[in-house]
Amino acid sequence: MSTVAPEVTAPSAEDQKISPAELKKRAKAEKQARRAAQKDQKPEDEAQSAEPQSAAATAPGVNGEMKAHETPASALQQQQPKAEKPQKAQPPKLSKQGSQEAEPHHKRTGSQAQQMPLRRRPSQTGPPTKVAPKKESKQVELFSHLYTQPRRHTIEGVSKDVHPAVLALGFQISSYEICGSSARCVAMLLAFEEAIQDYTTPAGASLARHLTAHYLSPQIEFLKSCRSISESMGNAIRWLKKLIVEIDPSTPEQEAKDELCERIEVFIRERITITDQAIAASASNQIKNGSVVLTYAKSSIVEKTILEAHAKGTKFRVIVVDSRPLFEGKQLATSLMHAGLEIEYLPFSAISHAVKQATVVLLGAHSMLSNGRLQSRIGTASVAMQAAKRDIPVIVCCESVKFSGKVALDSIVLNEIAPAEELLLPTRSTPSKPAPKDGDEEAEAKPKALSDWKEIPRLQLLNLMYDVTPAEYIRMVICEYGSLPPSSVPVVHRLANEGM
Amino acid sequence: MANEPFNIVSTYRRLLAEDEDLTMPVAAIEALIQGLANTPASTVSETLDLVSKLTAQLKQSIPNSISLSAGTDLFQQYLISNLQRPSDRGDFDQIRAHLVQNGKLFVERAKAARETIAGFGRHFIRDGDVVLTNGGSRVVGSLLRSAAESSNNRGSIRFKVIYVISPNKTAMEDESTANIAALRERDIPVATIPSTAVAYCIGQVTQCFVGAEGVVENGGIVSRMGTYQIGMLAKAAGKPFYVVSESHKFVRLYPINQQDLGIEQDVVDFRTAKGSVKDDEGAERSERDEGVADMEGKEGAGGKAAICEPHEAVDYTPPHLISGIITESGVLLPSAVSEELIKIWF
Amino acid sequence: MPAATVGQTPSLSTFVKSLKTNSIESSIELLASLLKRRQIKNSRQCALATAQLLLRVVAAERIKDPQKLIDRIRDVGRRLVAAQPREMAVGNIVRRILGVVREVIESQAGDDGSGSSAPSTPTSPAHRQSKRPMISHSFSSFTPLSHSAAMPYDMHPRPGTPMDSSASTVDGMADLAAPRRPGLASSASYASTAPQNASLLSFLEHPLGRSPAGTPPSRNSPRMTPVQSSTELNKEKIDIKAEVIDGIKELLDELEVVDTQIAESALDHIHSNETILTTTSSQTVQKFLSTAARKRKFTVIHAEAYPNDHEITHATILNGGKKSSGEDEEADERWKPLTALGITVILIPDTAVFALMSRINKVILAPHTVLANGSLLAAAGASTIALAAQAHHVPVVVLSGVYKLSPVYPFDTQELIEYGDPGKVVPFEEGDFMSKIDVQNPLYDFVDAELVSLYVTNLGGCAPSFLYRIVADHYRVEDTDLSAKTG
Amino acid sequence: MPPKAKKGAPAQKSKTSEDEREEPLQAVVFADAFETTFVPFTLERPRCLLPLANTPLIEYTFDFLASAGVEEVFLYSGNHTDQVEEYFKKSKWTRPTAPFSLEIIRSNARSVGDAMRDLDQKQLITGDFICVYGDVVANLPMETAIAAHRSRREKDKKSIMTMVLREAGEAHRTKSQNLCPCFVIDPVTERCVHYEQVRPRQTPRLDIAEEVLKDHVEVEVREDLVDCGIDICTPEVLAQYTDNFDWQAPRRGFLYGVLKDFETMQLSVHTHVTSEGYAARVKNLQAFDAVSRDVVARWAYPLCPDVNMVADQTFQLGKGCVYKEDGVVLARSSVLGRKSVLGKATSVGEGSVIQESVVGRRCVIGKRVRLDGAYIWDDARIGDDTIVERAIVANEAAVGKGCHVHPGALISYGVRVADGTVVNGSSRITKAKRRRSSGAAQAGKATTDPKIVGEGGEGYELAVDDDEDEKLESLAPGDIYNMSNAALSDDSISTLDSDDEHESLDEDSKRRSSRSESFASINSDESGDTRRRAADFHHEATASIVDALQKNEDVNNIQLELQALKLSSNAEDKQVRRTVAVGLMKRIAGLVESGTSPKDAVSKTLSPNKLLIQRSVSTNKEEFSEQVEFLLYMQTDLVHRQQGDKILLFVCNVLAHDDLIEAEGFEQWWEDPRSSATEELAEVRKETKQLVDVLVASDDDDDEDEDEDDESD
Repeated sequence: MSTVAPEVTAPSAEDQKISPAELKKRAKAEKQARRAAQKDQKPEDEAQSAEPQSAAATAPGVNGEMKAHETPASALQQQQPKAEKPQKAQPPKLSKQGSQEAEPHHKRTGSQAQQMPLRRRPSQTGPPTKVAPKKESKQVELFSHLYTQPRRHTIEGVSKDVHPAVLALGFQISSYEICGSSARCVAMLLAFEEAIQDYTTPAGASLARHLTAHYLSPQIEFLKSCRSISESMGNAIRWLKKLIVEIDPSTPEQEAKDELCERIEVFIRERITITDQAIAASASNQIKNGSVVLTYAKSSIVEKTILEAHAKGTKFRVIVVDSRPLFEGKQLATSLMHAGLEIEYLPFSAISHAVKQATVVLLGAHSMLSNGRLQSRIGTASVAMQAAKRDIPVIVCCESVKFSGKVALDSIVLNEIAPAEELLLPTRSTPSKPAPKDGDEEAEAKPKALSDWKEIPRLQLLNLMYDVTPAEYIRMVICEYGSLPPSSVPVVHRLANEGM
Repeated sequence: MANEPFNIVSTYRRLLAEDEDLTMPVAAIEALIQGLANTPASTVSETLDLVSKLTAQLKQSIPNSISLSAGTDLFQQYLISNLQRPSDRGDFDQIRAHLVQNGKLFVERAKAARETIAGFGRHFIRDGDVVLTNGGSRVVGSLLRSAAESSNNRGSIRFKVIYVISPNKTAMEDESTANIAALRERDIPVATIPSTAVAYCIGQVTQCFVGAEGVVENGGIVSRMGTYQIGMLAKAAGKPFYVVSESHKFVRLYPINQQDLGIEQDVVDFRTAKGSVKDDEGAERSERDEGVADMEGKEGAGGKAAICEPHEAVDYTPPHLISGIITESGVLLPSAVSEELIKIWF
Repeated sequence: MPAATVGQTPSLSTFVKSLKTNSIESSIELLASLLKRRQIKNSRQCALATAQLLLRVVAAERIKDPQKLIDRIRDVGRRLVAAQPREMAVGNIVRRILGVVREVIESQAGDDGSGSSAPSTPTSPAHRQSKRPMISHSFSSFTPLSHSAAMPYDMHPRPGTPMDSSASTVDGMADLAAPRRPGLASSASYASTAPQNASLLSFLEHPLGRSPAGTPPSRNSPRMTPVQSSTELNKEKIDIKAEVIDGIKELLDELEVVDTQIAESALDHIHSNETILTTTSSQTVQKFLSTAARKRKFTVIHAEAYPNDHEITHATILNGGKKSSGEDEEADERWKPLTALGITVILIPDTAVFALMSRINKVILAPHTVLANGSLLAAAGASTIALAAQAHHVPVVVLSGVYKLSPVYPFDTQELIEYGDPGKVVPFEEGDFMSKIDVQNPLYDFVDAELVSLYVTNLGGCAPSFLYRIVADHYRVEDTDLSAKTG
Repeated sequence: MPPKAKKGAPAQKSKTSEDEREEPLQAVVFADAFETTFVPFTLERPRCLLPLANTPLIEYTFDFLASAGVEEVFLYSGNHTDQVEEYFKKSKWTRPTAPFSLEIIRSNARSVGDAMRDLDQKQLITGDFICVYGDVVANLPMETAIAAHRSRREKDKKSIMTMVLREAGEAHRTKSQNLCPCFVIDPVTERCVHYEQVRPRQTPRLDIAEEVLKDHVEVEVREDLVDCGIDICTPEVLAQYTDNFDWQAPRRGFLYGVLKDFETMQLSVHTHVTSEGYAARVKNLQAFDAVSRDVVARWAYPLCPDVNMVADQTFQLGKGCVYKEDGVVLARSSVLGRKSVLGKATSVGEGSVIQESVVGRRCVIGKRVRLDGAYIWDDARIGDDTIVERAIVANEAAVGKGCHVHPGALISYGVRVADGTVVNGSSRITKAKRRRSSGAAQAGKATTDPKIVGEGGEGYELAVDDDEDEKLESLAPGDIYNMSNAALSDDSISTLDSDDEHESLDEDSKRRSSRSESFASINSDESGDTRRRAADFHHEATASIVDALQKNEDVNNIQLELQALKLSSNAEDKQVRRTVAVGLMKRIAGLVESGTSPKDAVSKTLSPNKLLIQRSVSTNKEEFSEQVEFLLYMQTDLVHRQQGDKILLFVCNVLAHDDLIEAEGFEQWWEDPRSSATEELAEVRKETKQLVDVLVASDDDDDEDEDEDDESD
């Protein structure tokens, strides 16, 4: 649950321009590179497209790097695919190289850059090198089904079909620069737009067939490898595929592509941008004079709602409850603070004290499940529970695009596991403080530091992303179709996501 | 059966009438003592016999005998524990003598107990609280009053009171209206609501206080009709629900449900055009229950128990709804009550 | 730091050392200020410090009149409690020790017991209402014990109005009941001591006391020893001191072994391959688990208790006992981390508790304080855990040494909560944030009795509903309200 | 706490307490900071006893020292020492059970430097000692700092001091708003290699000696530190002070000096930067406000009201950081907002709203009162319908019904403000008369000024002594700058003789920012650091002159000293001139305030000291500029002195009479636009008009006209 791309890397103003703008600009530059590359590589392309990933992985690996560097296409040709093979043999070296490349890449994406890579570093070097052998012992069996391959932060072994824009997006997502269901969804669609524009139907294939199967799917695969995709993204993709299939084969390629992009724009506008405003408008009516709004972590809609209510001149207090390791609530609190609201900021441990004062609880969603349960940032369930116990109305703000056909009873089957290293964050110091520093702090504090948890047998760290809030804790769900009880989520889901 | 000059029942009634503040158990004890005084009983067994007879008589003739039975039971138990010790007759005479002499003393002490409890009020009621109570109970009234007065060294306590008053005007109501007036005197805002509105306003309440006619063995209470539902609502809303009662109201009775109170009250009165349909079975049964309830087999006494007036109707609030019972000697958990009673009888 | 010990910030250990050299008064002052500065915190340390201090105090007293001793201890206790009312262990220990003294005196002086306690009459509710408790929730007079009163009435013929004598019954009773009560480390099984059966009857019985020749019931007659002459008294005082000191020593031992005692019952509560959730770095819990770990294999899910205890919690998980309790007392508590005992430990942020609860069989908590009605205070976040457990019908087991049981009845739970340093939530450096936004950091949570399934104390397990009795067994009514003026 | 408390490291055998008794940890506390930032309150009470969140400042400081394990404390007290002693007689710190031995030292030291020198003579300090002001609120653990200091000193005798600094981000309310210290630190050795004071939100230009940069591979420039004046010193420090008699302040004097001649002396000062705990100095009202709020919001935990530091306090914490003492009586309809403190037996009337305010004991708050961020001290009364914003109402003061006290206002002890008065933010109302010489002189009853306190009120507006207004506004953070500029534009020079080391430079640079045409011109050419040196020079020189004058020293000595100073800090004549002018005026004004008539004061001061003027003002017929300057300096300085106009008149009279300044000089001065730049200036010189007219009678009428114009504007 977080903001749409623009606000996402919220605190500082400059990246607001950056993320979307960057995407575009970079894409532009990379477009040529890619065009050139493809021209020269046509033959190989054919060959590899037949082969499975592994074989393909070599040359593309180079492609990927090259693109990140934005080195001229010609440069690529010098390097022989063979030359890569040995490198690929020793992952550690590669990964190091990878991380180095990842960083300049991040740098370009604005202020967050300084902290993101640092924050990430453990998991970047981590997965390929240290963990690989030990991983079994470090996985919590209960969740073994959730341990996919470690999130990708490096570009080696990326299928060369992956469009630069998507590539860039992938890293932004895996580093939480773009975070939150709808934000990621929007960013993805934008990326796809460019990808589609750069797409050319190979001879003898029809756009409707080829585009989805052979062009889009690698993109999606890549995104998945960066971080498992959110419900909203899933819905969007499903919608997009449907759209593509429906395209009349007779329409000329460019026209079709423009058509697609056109529709995507519309989708973003209608299903997310406008929707948010609608929801905010209606949800803000739930905030009365003198009420105390309790919210958890950070949700763009909740933020909009609160600001909306504030703009209306309603007098109310906001309690922001926040938690490790992401501290999203801090961003929310800061942005509300600048808006001049009266805010109280509490750690997660203080929920019971927070609900004592609260009059209404506003929550954002990662997705609404069809059995009326809410999947959202880990910890949300506890907040809802405490509120429900004290009979404080719990209201969920959620675009219908986040509604899901899935059902879940607990937070264990459906979930996502974030790298455990995030839990090693310095706790007493600002996030901007480099992670290693924290390392030694702890080290001098005690013989064994948490940072070397991997060396300690039978110690496991678990860092879940989401939990599932039982429907009975939720009093109301506000979506663009109006306010509904959790029980009628499936109804809206059909209407919105399957009905079209 | 009881000797003509002395009529236990009338004595009891008179005592209650004479003294506003007198509680039923104390009145009962008073009555018994006077009975004891008026009838020469020379031996232990005689005395006990007499007392039990009087008790039976009293219980039978008073419709709602629960509260007073607390007194009578206590009295009997006292006699038993003191008289049936291996000891000389002098002992007996003394005891009898002192009992007869000290009747008034008990009354005073009963009142003292109430004052003590009232004194605790301050600790329960915090600045900004909203207290819900159902009228009638004198001890609750005095508790609230003392809270209102005690704006002493701890600083002022600003609290509001919601009084639940039942529609039908009765003696009880006068009591509660008196309390309400007293509180308003002391600048405490008081709202009065019908018992039907409790659920509506329980949300804004911070805690509930109710009085009790008797505190039964499992820590539950028998109190005037409507207490039970308040208890349930308080529980549902997660508000503390305190019972305020002097410990001499502990009664040896263990109701398993509402019908098991051992008294006859036709609250549920089915009617047809022909009028009330009341099966004598029910009446019979309940009567026998009553017999079981008060351990003196009152079949001997025979006769028909009077029926409660609607306004005297009571219900039973099970212990799990009760956060604490405030007695003159402390806050008891319901679980502690049974211990106390157990300790008396065994 | 070698040379720097002078500048060293004090702690329990330094305090205990200083005890040997300092004057009593300054030791008291010192402890008070340590408590105020939170340089000694958490129940166990407070308990130890208090006991140690009082040991010194008693040792130094020249006891003319036992009542003096009691008053002295009360007075010290009052000052300590005032210093940090929310560390209730302090008050508890003081009360326990007062109990010891009274007991000794009574067993010594027999009927003098009444004499010694007569001055403390005012502690009875009748008078208490006129007094302000030190911190207003310490409406502590309320323990069931208090109305186990009055039986002994007939044993202290005392003139007086019904009021004040009925008042003094409380003490009289307590005193005489005492000798029957086993030592303070007694087990709950002694709950109903005979004389208490008089409780309700007292209502009627009192006047016997005033009756001309109140021959007492035979079973009590042994106590009808005539009042000793003062000389006799003085003679006895000598060993009173010794005995009291022994009593306190016992108490200290109890504090030492309490965890082990609790741990003994571990196997009765933990079965193989269950999943246990716990939080914070309680020494008690760790001992408990590691005892079980010797025999059985299970999984521990450990919530880290951010932001106040997470560092120390991590330390405990990683390194076991050595550093866990910070720079605190004896080297005695040093144990291996659970992982070293072959237990799988999963460290989770507090947020994940609800998500995992559905797979957990037992929640084990360590309280900060247990209150008379079975509810408890524990590190912030506990109420969320307990609530989640209830929602998933997972039993919540609370491990608490008796010294954490407090006779205090929670009227206003808000008052019991300590608010800590917001700097732990948001670093002080973030000027803008900290000045424009209220940041709060409560240290404790209030957990209602109904959320607790079971208490395990060093006297064995019991239900929350029965806790009142254990409390009653360990504290004297007349001591529950320390602020009460005596004599 | 008692010494032994600290013996022995945790959880292991302590070293036998003998070897530690060798050097018990000592501390020196300066009860007053030799600043006038708390005027008018400090006129009647010693600064260290001002209540912060209802607890005297000194309590915080001592508690801090106690927790740091200090064993001997020397309290230097200048103002109101009797009150200080009185207080400590009662307090727990003088009881045998006190954690450390306390010795109160009466001194008439006029700066930290003096105190230090005195201390050195007294030979009280045996080993390392902590040196703090009596207004430090801190809870940070000292042991590591001390340890570090010790180990360093063992290695190198030359490292004589360690400054304890608390990290605080960029903008931080607890840092000084208008001036913050900037430390240049060698991250490896933690040595402080350079120190300057810079203004936030301005890119400061530090002039770091190049050798510094040479011999340090890496230096950190840190502006994000709260300097709470906690120094761990070796006895060497005292010696240094003694050697350099001109060092007054620990930072701009001592530290600056030590760093300056590092090359020669090789003495080094280190820093200990901590991100743990809390530390702040209640340096001025702005800091007072900030720290109060920190304490109430528990940032200084455990140093919060509910710790009840002073024995008889009974604060209890309620929801939302509301602290109430026993016996607080709140009317039913009154609202007690978040972050408030209410003292014992205070009563609040119906409908009153209190938030973010600190109210002392036994106060009476009327009905429908609004207290917003106000500081009400003990026994004050606030009338119905009154609004008090971020302002201070001191003990026993009474504000009438329907008043409005604006942010920044200070209402001193016992003042009564009549009903319906509006007290504006800049005003500082008191009943006490201003006393120049600290301590001794008794407060004469001042005449009530109905304009300020309304009819039937008591108290008068305290004349703004040039060096104060900043800190006063700064209680109300919002309008610091505009206010101060307004206040500054006219008396820019005279701000230089601030007693407050921390603010002087600040105003100096501020002067440049606020371009009052008057004297900007004079220094506009100076570069940053020459100006600072000027500041130094002027600061010290003026002080010494005034000082000397008070002691009626022989002119020649004064002249000598002045010369010495001038050379040492190669100041230009211009500065000397300024110094002399200001110095003299100060002295005169001083006399005037202590009751002597201007006339006598002037003659008394000037006649013996003509020499000074002659030396500083050349009297050759061609060059009058110097004379003009001199006059201007005096004029400007007098703007805010009591009866400045009179003084000016008499001074001019004398000067003219003794031909120290020729008629032309006066004439040019009179014509000089700068001399009538502002209202005040014009005001001040009015009196002198006739005199000048007489002097320049010979000249023709056009001057006259100009004069008219001058006055008209």
